[in-house]
Amino acid sequence: MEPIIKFDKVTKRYGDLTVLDRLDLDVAPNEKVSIIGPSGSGKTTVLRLLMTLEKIDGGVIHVDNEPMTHMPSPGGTLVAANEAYLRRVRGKIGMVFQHFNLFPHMTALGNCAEAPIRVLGLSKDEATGRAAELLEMVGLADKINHYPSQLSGGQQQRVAIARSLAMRPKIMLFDEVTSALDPEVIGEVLEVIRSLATEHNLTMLMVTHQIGFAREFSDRICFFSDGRIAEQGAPCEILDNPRNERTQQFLRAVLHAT
Amino acid sequence: MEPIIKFDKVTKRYGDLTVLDRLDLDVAPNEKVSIIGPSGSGKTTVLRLLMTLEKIDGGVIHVDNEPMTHMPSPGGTLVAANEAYLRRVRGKIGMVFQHFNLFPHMTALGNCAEAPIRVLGLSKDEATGRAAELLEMVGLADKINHYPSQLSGGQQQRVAIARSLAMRPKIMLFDEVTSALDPEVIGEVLEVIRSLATEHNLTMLMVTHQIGFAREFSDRICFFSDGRIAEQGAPCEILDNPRNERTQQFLRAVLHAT
Amino acid sequence: QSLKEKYRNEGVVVGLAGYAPYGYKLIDGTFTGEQVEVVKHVLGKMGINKISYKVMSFGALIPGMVAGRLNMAAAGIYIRPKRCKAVLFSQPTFGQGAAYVVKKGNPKNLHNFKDIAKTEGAILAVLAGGTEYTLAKKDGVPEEKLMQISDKAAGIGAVLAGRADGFALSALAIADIARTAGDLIGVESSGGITEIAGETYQGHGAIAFSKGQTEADLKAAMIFRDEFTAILKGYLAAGGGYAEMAGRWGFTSAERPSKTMKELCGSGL
Amino acid sequence: MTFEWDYLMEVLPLIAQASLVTIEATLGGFALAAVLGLLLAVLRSLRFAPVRVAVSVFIEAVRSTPLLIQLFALYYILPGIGIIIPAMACGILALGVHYSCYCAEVYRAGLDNVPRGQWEAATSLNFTTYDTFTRIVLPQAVPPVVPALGNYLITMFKETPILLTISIIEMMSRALIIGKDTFRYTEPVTVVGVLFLLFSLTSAWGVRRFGAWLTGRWG
Amino acid sequence: MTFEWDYLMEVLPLIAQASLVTIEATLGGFALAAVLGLLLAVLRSLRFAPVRVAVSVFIEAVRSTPLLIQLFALYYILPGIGIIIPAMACGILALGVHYSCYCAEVYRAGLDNVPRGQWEAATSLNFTTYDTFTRIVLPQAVPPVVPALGNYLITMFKETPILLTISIIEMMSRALIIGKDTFRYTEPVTVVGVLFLLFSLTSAWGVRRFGAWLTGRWG
Ligand SMILES: Nc1ncnc2c1ncn2[C@@H]1O[C@H](COP(=O)(O)OP(=O)(O)OP(=O)(O)O)[C@@H](O)[C@H]1O
Ligand SMILES: Nc1ncnc2c1ncn2[C@@H]1O[C@H](COP(=O)(O)OP(=O)(O)OP(=O)(O)O)[C@@H](O)[C@H]1O
Ligand SMILES: [Mg+2]
Ligand SMILES: [Mg+2]
Repeated sequence: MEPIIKFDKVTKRYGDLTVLDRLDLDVAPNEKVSIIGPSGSGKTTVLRLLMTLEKIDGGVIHVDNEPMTHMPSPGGTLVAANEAYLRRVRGKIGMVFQHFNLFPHMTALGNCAEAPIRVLGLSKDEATGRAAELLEMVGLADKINHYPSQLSGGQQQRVAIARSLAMRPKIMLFDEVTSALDPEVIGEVLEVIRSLATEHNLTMLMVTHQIGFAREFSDRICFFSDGRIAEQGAPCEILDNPRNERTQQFLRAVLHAT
Repeated sequence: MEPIIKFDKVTKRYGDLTVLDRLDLDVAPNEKVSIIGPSGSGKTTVLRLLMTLEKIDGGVIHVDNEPMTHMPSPGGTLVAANEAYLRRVRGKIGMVFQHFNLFPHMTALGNCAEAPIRVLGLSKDEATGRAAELLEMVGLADKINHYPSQLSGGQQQRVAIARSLAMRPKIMLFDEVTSALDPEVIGEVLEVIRSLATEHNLTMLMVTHQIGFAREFSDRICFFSDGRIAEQGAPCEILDNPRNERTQQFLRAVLHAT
Repeated sequence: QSLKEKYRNEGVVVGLAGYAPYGYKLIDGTFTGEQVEVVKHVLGKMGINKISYKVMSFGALIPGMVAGRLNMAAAGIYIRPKRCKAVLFSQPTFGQGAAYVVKKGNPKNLHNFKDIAKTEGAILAVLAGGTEYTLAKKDGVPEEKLMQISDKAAGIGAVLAGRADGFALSALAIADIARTAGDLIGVESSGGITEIAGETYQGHGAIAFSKGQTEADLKAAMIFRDEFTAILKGYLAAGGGYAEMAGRWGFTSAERPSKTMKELCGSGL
Repeated sequence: MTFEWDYLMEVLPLIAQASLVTIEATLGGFALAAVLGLLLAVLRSLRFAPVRVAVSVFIEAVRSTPLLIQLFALYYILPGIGIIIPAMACGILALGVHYSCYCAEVYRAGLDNVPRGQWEAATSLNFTTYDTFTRIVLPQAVPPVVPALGNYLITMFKETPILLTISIIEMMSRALIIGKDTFRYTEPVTVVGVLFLLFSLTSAWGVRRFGAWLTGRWG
Repeated sequence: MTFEWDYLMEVLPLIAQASLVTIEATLGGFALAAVLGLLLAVLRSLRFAPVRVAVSVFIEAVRSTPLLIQLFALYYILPGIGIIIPAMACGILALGVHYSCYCAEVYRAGLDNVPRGQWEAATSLNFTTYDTFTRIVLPQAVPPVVPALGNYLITMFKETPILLTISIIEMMSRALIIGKDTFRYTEPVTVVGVLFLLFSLTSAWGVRRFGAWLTGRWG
């Protein structure tokens, strides 16, 4: 099957610092991929490039067989993408952030209905109805009129997930979505992601430090180190028999710390 | 042996919210106590009261057999403590914060030498010498001239520990000192605390969610719930055979999430 | 259409500086003053009755006429060659010397600019860039004895506070202060000064007119001004009514103009 | 010199009337400054470099020149090239444009304080730039800076006497003119001082209420 | 009306000389405002209620009264009770005190932006209140607000013409005096406008450099 995400020799630099170094990465439709690795290895950057929050410095990213950040010109060659093209490609992707980034001036329902109304052009009634359904799905039926400041961290993160889903993306990106949460509420967020993974046809890309969850959730784990994939494979392969030395060292440090 | 810390029916309120409810807690000299419990149960508040960052609303806290926040008047009764008295009691206690709270405008060395110079009245040379020793002890001999912004989270937290130790406290308080850290560097901070616990005569009080570390490190674990100690005892007792229902539920959620 | 007809139809805008005795607003909201009464009288004779007054800072009057914001100014502007290049003037309605207020009883016995120059430590307040500044210097008052300030309030404040020994303005303005408020605030006039550096000095005040923007405007303005002046001459003549009117503000025969507009303007219009 | 209440009662209606001019000029100027300032701040925050530079230069130039000079130019120099604007309009325009540059700085601080994450969330939900500003960013950027804008409202109140330059007589000028007529400044200036205090306190209160109302709904 | 370069060259030296007065008054006033403002802000941030209230009332009162009235009182009313201060000292004092209240607000924002954790760390290390301020809090609170203080420096530049009330002739008054004399305002006012621009840009640049220098060492 054609990959739905395809990184082709993608390079990303910040000034002198090369954060991604000719990265190749394919993700198949409906595949669940976890990205693990030390701090600064470029994990977040991969997600941010897909979400077009950053520009790439080299290579091409294809999403759903369309190049993003470059678009085909009438002559067939690739030219830099304009805003309209970017917005079309971007519509296929949803992202959940480490710090939720909910809109503090809107209720949970407002957070989930605003983009469908403004961007997808849904009627207010339809958007609100769907938003309420999604909030129920993430277990927040009784909190739809609460503002983010009135919700716990776990609840906020679940609203953020519902908000992304309301845009009906094909691909969902999760960036350390539990690392800003109290330990006791981490479980409720992972539960929602777990049920998403089994019940929907979504391609999922997840940066995480929850090794246990990554093992259970993913079809594949990629270990990042210095802007490249140092090692990848099925969870049991990577976690139980890492061949790469850096992977071994990382897993030792992380598992030791609990 | 006389307890070095003694909470006697201590009550703390924020407005209508009673955060600590007639709390009793004794800590013996040189004892290592871990405090665990759900968010909002008052764990941080216990440490903040000891550090005199908050005022208490009822009860007495004794530290080293001296009442704090109240001082004995010439007539023998207790009156509200003045600043000079508080500063003397406070000198026995050091605290390490979740977000390090290093002084961003001073180097690692400056962070560790400033208080000894200003507060203990040490000469600049002596303070710097001791600060360098302590930084070496926490494994940062090569970073003494770095500013906090040039250090990783784990390194910053180790500087914060050295900074507290430079004031030669009898009691050290740790408030979730690893929860703002990248997983890979949590280990290095715990390592420092572990060695402190074994090599120095320090009373230690630690709020943590690292259940594994709490088990290995502590003489006693207190489980907090709603501003009271719901259950306490040796680590194996509390962690392996919790009797209190709330403890069981908490441990299930936290251990499940990894 | 002549200016006269235009003003008859559309009205005329007259600028004032808000100072007694020339042109100012009364507490009941009407305008009066020697210059305002002149304008009312002459324009009335010309059949122009729609007069609106605009009070602004003195320094803004000539720019206001140059910019076409004002048609005329009735503020006792002295005729000087440089000003004649910017605006047109009627015949002067008065010619006056200078004076200054001093504290009641005139403790330092000061009466003219030369006294200021002579007396040890005497300080004279003048309006910044005002005529009196120039006159005082001409009459030998050194720069360091002159205190330039922004407005009348500051000038009187300076005298009352002892920051200055005198505050100079035109003779008529000083007479007005002494007459209306002298006892109340404790000041009196130094007496008129009409001799500066050995020459007789009189400041000749007149109604000023905007020249407009174009040559055609200028011609129309000159025709209007000349007609205005013709009527004004009758008013100023003995028995014409001016003397009685101006007397209300303390104008006397001593303030009768001694020169004509042409003499004062030099090469101007 | 004693304080005469009769005299005060006599001048009070005149000054009260002139205070309407003060209020008109201030509120008019402030409304313009608040709107134009927001526009400038938003334009400057865009990525399009020519606009950003042009706006910065404009702000810098306006802020660096005294209001007096700007008023003078608007009222006395513009007619020279055939543009004649009535005095009050000139006053409101000059005050408004001048202070819009200060307001733009205030709004900028507000915009800077909206966390980057909010922009990124908006992008990830595919909002247009316009929607991102109107629905997400401005509702968060503006309420916190309302008090700072209020400070400029008060500053503008106190700046209005300068309008005498262009023949607008507001309450302070009125008081000084009355004082000039009678050489009794104490009473009229006291009245004006009290009115200034009253206005300032009222608007400070109003601004606080408005700010609280704006944020109160989601604090 | 054309622009005459000869005339401009004639007035330039006069105005340049007066600009020294502008600079003296502004820099003197600003130095006072910066220091006194810091003091006010620190006093107001203390827990001791009477001081806090007294400072707040003082700030409110000074900010609500026009500078003109304050200048007038200092220069013309104080001698009535035997206090005679030279004009320039009055000017610097009035400007300094007036703007110190604005600067206090700016410093307050700076103080508010120092995270609570910094205060708590200082307390936990047993610093005295004095050391906490001088060693920990102010070094973090002041550098970020230097640009905002710089804005007041520029505002003060533009405010100096008001000093004519107390017989101080700075460049703007000088230009208007020249204009009154000759009825050609365009050239002198243009010169002053350009000088204002120059000063403002120079001080904005200086302030930015200073701010960068203050923070640069530990960014
Ligand atoms: N806007 C930026 N400007 C400069 N450098 C940046 C920027 N964003 C990221 N970096 C740098 O790029 C590198 C990779 O960043 P990235 O956020 O992808 O790491 P990460 O693997 O997600 O790490 P973490 O586990 O800490 O989140 C880091 O060294 C980071 O400091
Ligand atoms: N300054 C304050 N004002 C009002 N309420 C406060 C304040 N500080 C803490 N609280 C409340 O007191 C309760 C106990 O707070 P505390 O920080 O001790 O909890 P905790 O057990 O440390 O929780 P966590 O695990 O989230 O850190 C919480 O409900 C908190 O919201
Ligand atoms: Mg990351
Ligand atoms: Mg806590």
